[in-house]
Amino acid sequence: MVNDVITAREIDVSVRLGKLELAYPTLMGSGCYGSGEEYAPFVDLSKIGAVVLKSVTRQPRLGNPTPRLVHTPSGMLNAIGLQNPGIEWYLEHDVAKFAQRPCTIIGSVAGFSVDDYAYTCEKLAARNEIKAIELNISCPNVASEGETFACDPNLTANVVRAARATTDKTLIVKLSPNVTDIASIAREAERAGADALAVINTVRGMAIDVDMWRPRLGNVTGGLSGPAIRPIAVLAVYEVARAVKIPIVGQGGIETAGDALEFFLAGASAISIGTANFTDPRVPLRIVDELRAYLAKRGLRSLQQIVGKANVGFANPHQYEGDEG
Amino acid sequence: MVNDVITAREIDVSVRLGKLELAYPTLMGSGCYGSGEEYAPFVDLSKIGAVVLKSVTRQPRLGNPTPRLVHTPSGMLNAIGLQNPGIEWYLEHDVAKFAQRPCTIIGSVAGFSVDDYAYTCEKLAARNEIKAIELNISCPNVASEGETFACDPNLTANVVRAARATTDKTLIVKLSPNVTDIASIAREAERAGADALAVINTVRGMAIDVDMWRPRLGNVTGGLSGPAIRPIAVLAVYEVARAVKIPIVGQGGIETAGDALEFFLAGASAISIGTANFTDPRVPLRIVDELRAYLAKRGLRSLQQIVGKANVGFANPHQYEGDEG
Amino acid sequence: MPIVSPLATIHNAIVTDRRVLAPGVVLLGFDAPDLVAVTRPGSFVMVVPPSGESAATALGVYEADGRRASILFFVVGKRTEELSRISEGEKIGVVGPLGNGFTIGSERDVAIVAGGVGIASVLLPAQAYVRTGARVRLYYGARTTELLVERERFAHEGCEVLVATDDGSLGHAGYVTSLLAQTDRRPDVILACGPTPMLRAVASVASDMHVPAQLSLEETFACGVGGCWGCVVPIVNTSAQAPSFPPAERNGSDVVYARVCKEGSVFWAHELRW
Amino acid sequence: MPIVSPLATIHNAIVTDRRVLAPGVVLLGFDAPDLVAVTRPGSFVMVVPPSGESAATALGVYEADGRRASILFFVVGKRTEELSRISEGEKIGVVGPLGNGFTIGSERDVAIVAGGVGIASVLLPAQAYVRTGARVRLYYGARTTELLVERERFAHEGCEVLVATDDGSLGHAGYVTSLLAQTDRRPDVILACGPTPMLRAVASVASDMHVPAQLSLEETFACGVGGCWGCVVPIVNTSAQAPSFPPAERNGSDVVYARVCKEGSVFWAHELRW
Ligand SMILES: Cc1cc2nc3c(=O)[nH]c(=O)nc-3n(C[C@H](O)[C@H](O)[C@H](O)COP(=O)(O)OP(=O)(O)OC[C@H]3O[C@@H](n4cnc5c(N)ncnc54)[C@H](O)[C@@H]3O)c2cc1C
Ligand SMILES: Cc1cc2nc3c(=O)[nH]c(=O)nc-3n(C[C@H](O)[C@H](O)[C@H](O)COP(=O)(O)OP(=O)(O)OC[C@H]3O[C@@H](n4cnc5c(N)ncnc54)[C@H](O)[C@@H]3O)c2cc1C
Ligand SMILES: Cc1cc2nc3c(=O)[nH]c(=O)nc-3n(C[C@H](O)[C@H](O)[C@H](O)COP(=O)(O)O)c2cc1C
Ligand SMILES: Cc1cc2nc3c(=O)[nH]c(=O)nc-3n(C[C@H](O)[C@H](O)[C@H](O)COP(=O)(O)O)c2cc1C
Ligand code: FES
Ligand code: FES
Repeated sequence: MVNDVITAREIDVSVRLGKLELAYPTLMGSGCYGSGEEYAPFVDLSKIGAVVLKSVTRQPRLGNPTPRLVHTPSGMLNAIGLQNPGIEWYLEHDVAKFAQRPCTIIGSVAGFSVDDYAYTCEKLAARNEIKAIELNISCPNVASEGETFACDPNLTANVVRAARATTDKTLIVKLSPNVTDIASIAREAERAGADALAVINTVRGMAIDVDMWRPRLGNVTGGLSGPAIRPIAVLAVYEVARAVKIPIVGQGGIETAGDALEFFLAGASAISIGTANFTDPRVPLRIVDELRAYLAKRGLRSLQQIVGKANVGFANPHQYEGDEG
Repeated sequence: MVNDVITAREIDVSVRLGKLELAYPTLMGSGCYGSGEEYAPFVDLSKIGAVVLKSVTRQPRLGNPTPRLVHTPSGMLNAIGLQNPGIEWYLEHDVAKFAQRPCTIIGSVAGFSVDDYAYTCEKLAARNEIKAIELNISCPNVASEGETFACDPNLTANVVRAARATTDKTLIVKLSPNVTDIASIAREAERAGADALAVINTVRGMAIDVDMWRPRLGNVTGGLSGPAIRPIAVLAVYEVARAVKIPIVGQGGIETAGDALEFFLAGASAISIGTANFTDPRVPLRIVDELRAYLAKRGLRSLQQIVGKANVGFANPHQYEGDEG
Repeated sequence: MPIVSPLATIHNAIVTDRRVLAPGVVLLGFDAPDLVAVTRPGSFVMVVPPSGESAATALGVYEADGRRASILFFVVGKRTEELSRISEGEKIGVVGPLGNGFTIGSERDVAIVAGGVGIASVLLPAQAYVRTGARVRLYYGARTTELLVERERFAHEGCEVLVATDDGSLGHAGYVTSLLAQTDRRPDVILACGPTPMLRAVASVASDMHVPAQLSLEETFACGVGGCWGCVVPIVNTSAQAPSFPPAERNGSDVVYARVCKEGSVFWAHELRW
Repeated sequence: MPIVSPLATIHNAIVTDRRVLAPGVVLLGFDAPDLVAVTRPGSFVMVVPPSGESAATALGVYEADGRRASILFFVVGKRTEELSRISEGEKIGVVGPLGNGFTIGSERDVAIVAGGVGIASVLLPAQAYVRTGARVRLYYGARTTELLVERERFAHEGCEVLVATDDGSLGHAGYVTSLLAQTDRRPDVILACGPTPMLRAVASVASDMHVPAQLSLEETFACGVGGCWGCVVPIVNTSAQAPSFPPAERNGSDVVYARVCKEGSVFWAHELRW
């Protein structure tokens, strides 16, 4: 396809999410990477696209009772419960430190009402240290018990619209896989002004201690992450990519460049790495190196050339209308 | 709790699903165990609760193009596409053979309209070889593209009511996890006359071949099964058990007695084993042996004593209202 | 072709020997007299993973003699990696023998084509044909010389061995199927095992030569015993290997999907519609 | 208690020695001079799994001397099983040293309590206190004699070793904490590592004795470096180890969750609210 030799170093792996330009397509998943500082001894943070901070709420939250973690086959359940000091304390004591990080910092906002989101988003987005905002709309909506914002297209639209009105910075809306039709939620988020979508948050799950006859998590239920959910996440990205035009940050079980490529080919412009950091903190940098080698081998100059290129045009003469089962 | 010693052999592991009594609580998952015959050389089928047959439809179906299987972390994706000869041929050529099986045979019915389900269910349930019917309502509803019966409470109710009208035999309704609120679907199925619920069918997923830039499955998307989905399945059983009074057949990634116990404690009266048979055909018998040992050790005489006994009464003085995140 | 042996069962076999034949190529011998007794040329087994955590792996029976059978595999992923860590004295679960196997007929001149790890499934049919007095020629291809494992073994068993390497480091430089196409000697029958692209090429060469070919197919398996319909390949519905299904008059298709693990793994090339 | 060493990093260490101390108890020594240089008594490491497939495992640094450090672990699940299959010469990824470690003070009489695998985290503090000239007594409990691994080593290092076994096969029959409660000698400080029920018992005995106790806690970890807030334990929010959080006046709770991996893993017993 190309005649001249491309070296891996020359390959453009940058990505643009709304107004935000990132030199690397690798975001560190919210709640998995602290504020970046925790990983600084182990990773050259200047080679990380961005760190998405742990979600912050309007009021301080002690977080869930323990245990908060369970290891499961090829994955884990967590139920941290948004432990955070609340936006006022956070702005006062924590945010200034983020300026020193050698990588882009994206804030994450969670809430329990439309007003909460707008309030916290406005305060956080106003700070220079924060380059973009991710709306974590997959936490319980206290107004309608058991439901979450990301499970309802109207609630999604309302919260995104309210947050949008508070800032011009890039707004990433993080969707939940625990819905019948993620594409319809994605469309609402786009229409309401999201610049990008994060797909997916954790999958709801539970584990039971069969000696003690009780749930293994203090919170009873939790969110499943890691390689176990990767096929679920790849499909979600694939479906959302066909429903919207804004860029997608793909996530869920990415551990290798091969995994990351599934997400890019499915339609993600960037990826996020969470649980894999718990296996090996070297994963994010290794993935970028291997992505470059993969692209170089195929004579491609830019990562964005492969986004959404999974071809579904299978020709098979023996096919009835297909389905699972 | 008890003073006399109970030996494992004396323990009652039987279960009742509607009118159906099974000596063992282990069903072999539809589509995973052929018609039982395929496993007869490897397993003493008289020690299997029941085999749920591969789903049959009104018309013959060639099934999906290949590949139909992909191995994924701690699981697999399948997209078989309900390959089957159609109910007429099935009744004529296949069903008589099921009489020879030393275990209970449960038929499985899939369809593309309410009428399809009722038609196929009536024909199949009329046969003596078939002791109960499972309604697989998690395959595409051709009438509303992309949707499935199990994703809509009204469609679920309609199809269950129609099938219920055709037979007095035990009717098990198999639910999909790919919904926002599985409990509401479960309630509709119960109200419409289901005798039991099978929870859960596979989770929708996708894998991409990053060398070929195309989906790994001929059908593009598939259903995820195996240990990877166990936490999702345990939670689904737990939520459904709190919503209905009819018995639940728990399934999704069960490989050991410990896994099975999670489902019983979450509220399942019986379990179904699918993918684990592909790891080792000895799993189903081993699970029953180990369940008996577990109960004996605790002085319990019957498996049904532990159903739904996972205690969620955690006392924690430091808890705010909890959530995931 | 014959149907699966009803004597298949699960063997608790002790590993008696382990050899690394080349980097990433492992041979495990194990004690399983009951398996040996009923194994046929082309039989395969499902090997239960020691951890009990991933699906069993389909592997051809390489050797079967007396009490000892063996498997020969390439480490390509998680499961074969796990099997490669098994050591002598450990117990493995072996489900089999499975599959219909090759039909050993009265042909006098037999060509066997093996690509890469396909070699694992063709020793038994080679031995069986040699025993009938047939002339057996092995066409054996691999990426590079080092991966042409066990080629002396086949010579020792009385086969004429012709090799091809992708990198030209030994024998014919290029595909083993072009070596077959160039042959001066038209065989009476062709038996082949290897990657799917190679098998397609064998089918086309065999068709050009007007020689019947038996192909041992490889597909991703789940159950390996016919229970899941996941490993299928389209064949003409008039084939003796076609599963129970309404004929074309009743459903409009003269093709039907057969299970590689149950109706196969060996099919007649001319009956495949892939 | 001090904060985590800023010199923690990821070490690519070669395994130099492997010993099975008892059935299911493995000791792995490895070459990691940079780790040894900055390891403190009570430091732990996260060991990256060779397969790269499951979460890293938190393990105490057992020995640290010259170029060599070691880990000592019980095989209890998938990850420790995988680590137990590592052989000499293999490379492992070791993240650390992590955690604040024990405070080695000027106490003259020190009681160290270890339950089961807790022994892995107490050799370094024992050596450190012996070096200060303190009298160090190890109270060491396990299910059975065979699992009281390395007890001679502690004696050899200059500790007085008192043992307890659940089955009474050696030493005191019963819990090691009742042995501690019965002591004729009130120590100046107690250091403990072991299962949570044991640590709670130690806390209660220490409180009765009016002796300060440093407990090395064990929780399920994900990141091990403070990034996920999954491994927390409730402590008083006036503790020097409390994370940045509004005080009780502002949020109504005088307790806060601290990360075992980051603010711990060693806490003062009297500051815990568990
Ligand atoms: C009937 C039958 C008989 C078989 N007999 C044998 C046999 O005798 N010996 C044998 O070795 N295999 C044999 N196979 C293939 C073997 O079953 C698969 O290779 C094995 O299941 C792979 O499992 P895995 O978990 O190690 O790899 P997986 O994780 O399942 O992935 C490996 C797959 O990915 C591809 N792949 C990944 N990496 C590589 C690579 N470096 N080179 C080539 N392909 C790659 C291949 O398609 C391969 O099948 C047989 C298969 C069938 C169906
Ligand atoms: C700071 C810190 C330091 C540690 N240091 C050490 C150390 O030096 N040596 C060491 O061996 N461990 C140590 N541990 C514990 C060790 O991290 C865990 O045991 C390990 O993570 C288990 O991983 P796994 O995948 O093998 O087991 P998992 O699959 O995670 O399950 C094992 C867990 O289940 C329970 N369990 C299951 N089977 C058994 C059994 N037979 N007996 C007891 N419990 C069982 C236990 O709670 C155990 O933690 C430490 C933990 C922490 C937090
Ligand atoms: C321990 C843990 C804590 C998390 N906390 C948050 C959070 O506070 N906000 C959020 O939006 N997502 C949170 N997530 C979700 C991750 O950011 C990510 O979307 C998800 O884990 C899937 O990716 P992974 O499989 O790479 O981890 C958390 C995940 C984990 C494992
Ligand atoms: C290969 C395969 C084929 C399946 N076919 C069917 C089917 O025809 N009808 C059905 O109701 N469920 C089908 N299932 C779903 C299983 O019966 C079961 O509900 C699911 O796999 C979860 O359980 P498991 O993790 O134990 O396999 C199939 C599953 C697999 C893996
Ligand atoms: S692998 Fe299941 S039918 Fe062949
Ligand atoms: S394990 Fe992640 S904060 Fe401690």
